Amino acid sequence: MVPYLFLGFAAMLLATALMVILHKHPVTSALFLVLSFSSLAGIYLLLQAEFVGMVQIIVYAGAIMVLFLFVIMYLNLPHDVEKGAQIAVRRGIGWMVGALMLLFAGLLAKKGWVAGPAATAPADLSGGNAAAIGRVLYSRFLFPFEITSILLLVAMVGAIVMAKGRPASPEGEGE
Amino acid sequence: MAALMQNEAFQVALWAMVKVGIILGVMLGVVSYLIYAERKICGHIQARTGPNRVGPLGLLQPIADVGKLLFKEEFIPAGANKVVFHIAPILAVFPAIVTFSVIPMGPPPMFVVTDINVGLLLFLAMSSLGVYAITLGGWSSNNKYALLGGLRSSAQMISYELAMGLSTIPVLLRTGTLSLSGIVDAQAGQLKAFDTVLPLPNWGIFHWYLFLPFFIFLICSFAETNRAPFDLPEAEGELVAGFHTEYSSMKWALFFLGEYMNMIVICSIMVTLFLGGWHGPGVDKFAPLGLVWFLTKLFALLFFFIWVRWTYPRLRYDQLMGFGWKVLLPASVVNVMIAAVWLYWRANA
Amino acid sequence: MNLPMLWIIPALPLAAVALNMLFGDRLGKKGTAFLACGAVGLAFAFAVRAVLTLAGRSEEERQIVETAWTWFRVGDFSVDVSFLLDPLSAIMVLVVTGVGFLIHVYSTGYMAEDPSFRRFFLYLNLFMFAMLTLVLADNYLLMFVGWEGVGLCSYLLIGFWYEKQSATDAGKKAFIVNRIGDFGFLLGVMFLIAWTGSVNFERVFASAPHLFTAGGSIITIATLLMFLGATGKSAQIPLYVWLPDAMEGPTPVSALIHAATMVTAGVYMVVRSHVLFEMAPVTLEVIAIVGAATALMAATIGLVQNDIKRVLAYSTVSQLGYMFFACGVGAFGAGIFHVMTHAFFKALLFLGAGSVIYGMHHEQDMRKMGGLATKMPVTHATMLIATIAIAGIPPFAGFWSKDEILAKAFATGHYGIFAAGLLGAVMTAFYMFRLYVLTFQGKARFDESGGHAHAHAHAADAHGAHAHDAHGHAAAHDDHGHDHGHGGPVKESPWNMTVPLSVLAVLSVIGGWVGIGKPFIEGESWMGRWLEPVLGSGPHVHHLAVSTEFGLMGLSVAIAAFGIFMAFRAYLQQPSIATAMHERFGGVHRALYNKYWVDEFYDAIAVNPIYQASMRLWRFWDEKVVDGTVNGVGYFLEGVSALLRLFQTGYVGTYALFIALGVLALFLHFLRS
Amino acid sequence: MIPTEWVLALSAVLFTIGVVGVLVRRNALVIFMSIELMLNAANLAFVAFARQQQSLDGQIFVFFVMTVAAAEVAVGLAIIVNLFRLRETVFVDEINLLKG
Repeated sequence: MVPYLFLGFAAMLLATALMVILHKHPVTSALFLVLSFSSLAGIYLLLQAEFVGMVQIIVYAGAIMVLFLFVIMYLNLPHDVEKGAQIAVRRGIGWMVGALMLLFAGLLAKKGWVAGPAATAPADLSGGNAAAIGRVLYSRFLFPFEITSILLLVAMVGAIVMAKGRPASPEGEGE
Repeated sequence: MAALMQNEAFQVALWAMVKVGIILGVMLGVVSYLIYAERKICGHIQARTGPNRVGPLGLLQPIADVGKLLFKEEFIPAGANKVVFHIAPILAVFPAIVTFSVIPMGPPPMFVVTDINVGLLLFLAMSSLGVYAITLGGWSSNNKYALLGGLRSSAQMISYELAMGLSTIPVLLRTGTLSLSGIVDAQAGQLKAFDTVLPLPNWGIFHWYLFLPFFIFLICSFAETNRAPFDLPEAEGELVAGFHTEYSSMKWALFFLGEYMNMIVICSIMVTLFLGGWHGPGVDKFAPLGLVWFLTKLFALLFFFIWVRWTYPRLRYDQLMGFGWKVLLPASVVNVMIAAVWLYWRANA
Repeated sequence: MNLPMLWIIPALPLAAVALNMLFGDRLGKKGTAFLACGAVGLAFAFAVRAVLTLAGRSEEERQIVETAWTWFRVGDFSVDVSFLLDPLSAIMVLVVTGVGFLIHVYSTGYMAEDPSFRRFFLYLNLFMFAMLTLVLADNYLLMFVGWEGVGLCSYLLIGFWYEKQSATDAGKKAFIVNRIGDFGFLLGVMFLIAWTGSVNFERVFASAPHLFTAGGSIITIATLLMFLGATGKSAQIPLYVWLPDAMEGPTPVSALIHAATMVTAGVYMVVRSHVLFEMAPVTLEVIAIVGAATALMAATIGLVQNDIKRVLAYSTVSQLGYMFFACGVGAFGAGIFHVMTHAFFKALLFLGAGSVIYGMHHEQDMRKMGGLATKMPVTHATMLIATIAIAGIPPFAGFWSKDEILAKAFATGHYGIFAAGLLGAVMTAFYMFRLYVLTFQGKARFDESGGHAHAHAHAADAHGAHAHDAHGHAAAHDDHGHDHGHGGPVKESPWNMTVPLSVLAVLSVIGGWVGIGKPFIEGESWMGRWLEPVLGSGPHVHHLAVSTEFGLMGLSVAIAAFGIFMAFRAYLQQPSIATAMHERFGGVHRALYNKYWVDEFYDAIAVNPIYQASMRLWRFWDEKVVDGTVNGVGYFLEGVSALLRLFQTGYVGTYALFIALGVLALFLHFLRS
Repeated sequence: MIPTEWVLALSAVLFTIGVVGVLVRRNALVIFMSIELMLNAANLAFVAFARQQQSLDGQIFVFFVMTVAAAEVAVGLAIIVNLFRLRETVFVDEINLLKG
């Protein structure tokens, strides 16, 4: 049952991800991205990472994508117009690079570049996935964790400063 | 076929399906009679009688309403984004239903659909998805009132989600689990204070450091469900009908359904986190009594919701945001710290 | 164990600097003064406490080392920020903090009207920090930090009134001349690092006897280099020229830095490194000769100077010469003893001179003074004590230390040096009393009514002298609306100036008694015993007979008395003698008055050639070669960038494509391997 | 039990979709979304390895990546909004002020 679920989620993930980059309307792209994040969260659940899966929805679907939608709505963006020779060339190059990447990745996989042997000593998982993550996060990764909080603070300040815009200068620039 | 019936996983899935079906069916009924109750209570609060024409005491009124809505004309405004316009009402109902799958409504395993160990996170995730319905509904209508209503509501929900999430943390600190069943289990028995058994149930709300979180959660619930006094997204005086201005017929009904379902879900969560879930006298002897207790608490809270709606005036938008960010959020943060220090001290004392 | 907390002694003034910098503008003058004096006073208290702890120990254990942290570590070579308190640094730290505190208090009066009051105390505290680091350091590198720090503060304080061209010039001169010495010192320290692999005093001194042959060339060169550093800092031939010019700074600065503390750093360093110097007899010989020559030469110049502070400056140079030749003949203890007594009476002399200058409204020319004894009684009395002390009359402080130096020189058989010292002593007595007589005795040679001629022929020790020039006297008078207005009658200085004077006067009397030795008491003097753990039992000298000792003392007292008598005779009773002497020895007088034209000589042989050469280098090397190279590199890069610019399309998509291509290239690389 | 290789393959394909999105689209917002796709592909690989190694470090990394992504989106979107105010466009091929 689990492999079928995985395949289903994977198919949905890839399909929605493709729609993200193919669809011409940013709002639709964003909505497909929400869907693909949700299917990713499903895959996380299947991979025994319940906490990450839920956080994936809370953070990505609940916060980040809402922000995207806000911006798109705020800017009132129409359908993208993607015509002309230049864009066609771009598209050709882009897909070619993508194909090459997949090809190379496949070749690497053929050379045995895949996951190594499984670990023998499992981590301490008592109290569930979230508790285990908490233990590691607040002990071994405490310092990165604190640094991350500073990063968020900086990002917050940066976003506010940029969103406020420059005060109108005498020449009437800016706002 | 018989072999399939023997498969344990299949049985679990089957039972889950059955439970989901029951819940869905009951839920629709509950919602429609919740609306009836609201109108009735509202009427009495305003010294009227409320609906009383259709059936005895107007008890058939909800059925009449549904019939009316079903036969209304579907109206899609020009320039609307049709796909999104259709999806939005569905998104309003879907998260509430999903959340119901993890709420323990009685003693396990009978009255629990599923018990995942990150149940509370699932609730938070689903409530964060609730924004989409309103935002998208407002945006796709191609109507400025709808858009403003949608934006207001999403800003409001995002803001109050923070305080709501933070106010659950003291509960987690006490119980040490994210599983809703685990949280309910931690509230069994009598309340003890310094080894003295008090004549109170061991509910979350009776622990002093969970009292403030309960109220913060309650206030945030009003905002999350867009109910008075925080019903700005649908402020009639300013925004016509807010994000669902352009909706009609069953799509409008879905939004309505979603709102009341969200109310039920959030009240259930409150019961689970703070009011001892299905625990009550006599549950250990007769398991189905748990469901009764659960529903009693739930309906009490729902009554409280309705009562508040018809009692308090609406806040101004800046008051709403200011209250959320400057009062609730700091208060819940401080409470988290106090609870953490207290529990740490108790654990080491 | 009750740790004496050595680190706090230099940290206190530094904290005061920080506070002054941060909050100085809110403190006001009183607050600033309180902060600055309080920090140094507290440092003094801590120093006393530390020294008492030290004194409470047995002789073998009289050494406290306190490591604050490891400064840096390179391979095996590591330097700690650590402090050392032993009897030697104890004396220095007490003198520095004690005299420093008095001078701080004095400055609150002297600088009261200065607009840059706060900056002054900032520099002064910074100086205290650097000086205390210097004397408390337990390794050469940390000492060098303090050494450079005091140099910097000296530069800042000499040029304190930076509106005056002469002050900034003097500051620059002091700094540059000191650089030469510092360079020597640094080279010497590098020698030590290269051969001993450490800069820690204890380890260097412990390993030196095994590593160097006594009298060998390496140790001689190293010590000579270090002595070069000492000549710079302590104003010895040939690098003494900066000190007289340094009198451009405020008088308390002259007292603190250029008399009592910084200039003795060289002596301290030599005494501290006595283990090394004792292994290099040639260096000791050089030190003795340089010291004696300096003592004599500076004394002769001092005979004829008219600026009260310059006389004192040359006197300082001369006294420092005494200290060095004490070290040169191996009497390190006597050198340090003289450092201490000199700190007392020379600080007092400078502060007294400052009081006179303050009372005379920034007049420094002694020819325009006279008869101040009755007008400034406290200043007069204290100055008289100091003058007697420096002239070498018992039982005042200067006598004991100077006599010990001379006796040691005689005892070690350096008769020539001894003679030079005697000659210097008579001249010292003469010019000091000349100063005294011209200033305090005789008739007043200024307008006593208060209309004191304000013709500053030479740039005086005056804050905002340019303001006077610019706005004239009346305007300046308005600027300084205080009771000691320019042109007011001459009167005594306020209490915060006279109290330090009095304290120093007491010290100038009794300060020398700790060094009373051989002929009067049995065994070593108290001072000698105190320093013994550091300096050992001193050079192996056959002890002089008691009669010889008394004879030497009598001789030195006699010649001092002779000098005093001559001064009174020539400048008080019969001024014609002085005039006659001027005329008789006109050439000599001119030579002395112009300081042997040393400055001009240095200008001619060093300053001007370097200036010219630098001009040429600038024109050719800088403009053609360096600039040419730089521009060439620039042109080259411009050409290359013109090519690279083609990739810089400004489109983010192109960049993303490059990144993706890079990833593909990486894939290819891994595929090949 | 899902083989790790499957998940890695899925991650590789997802990443490639992100790369292609960045390369072919000219709407800055969509490019941004594609970058999120790539980040999520990396997260997926992290989770897969975490399961395979029976260690939580991979999941911790996912946590940090999400934080970085959130910060990046906040700042990046603010930049895009500012850019739009200034240039009236979100198409990256119309923004080339830094052309050499």
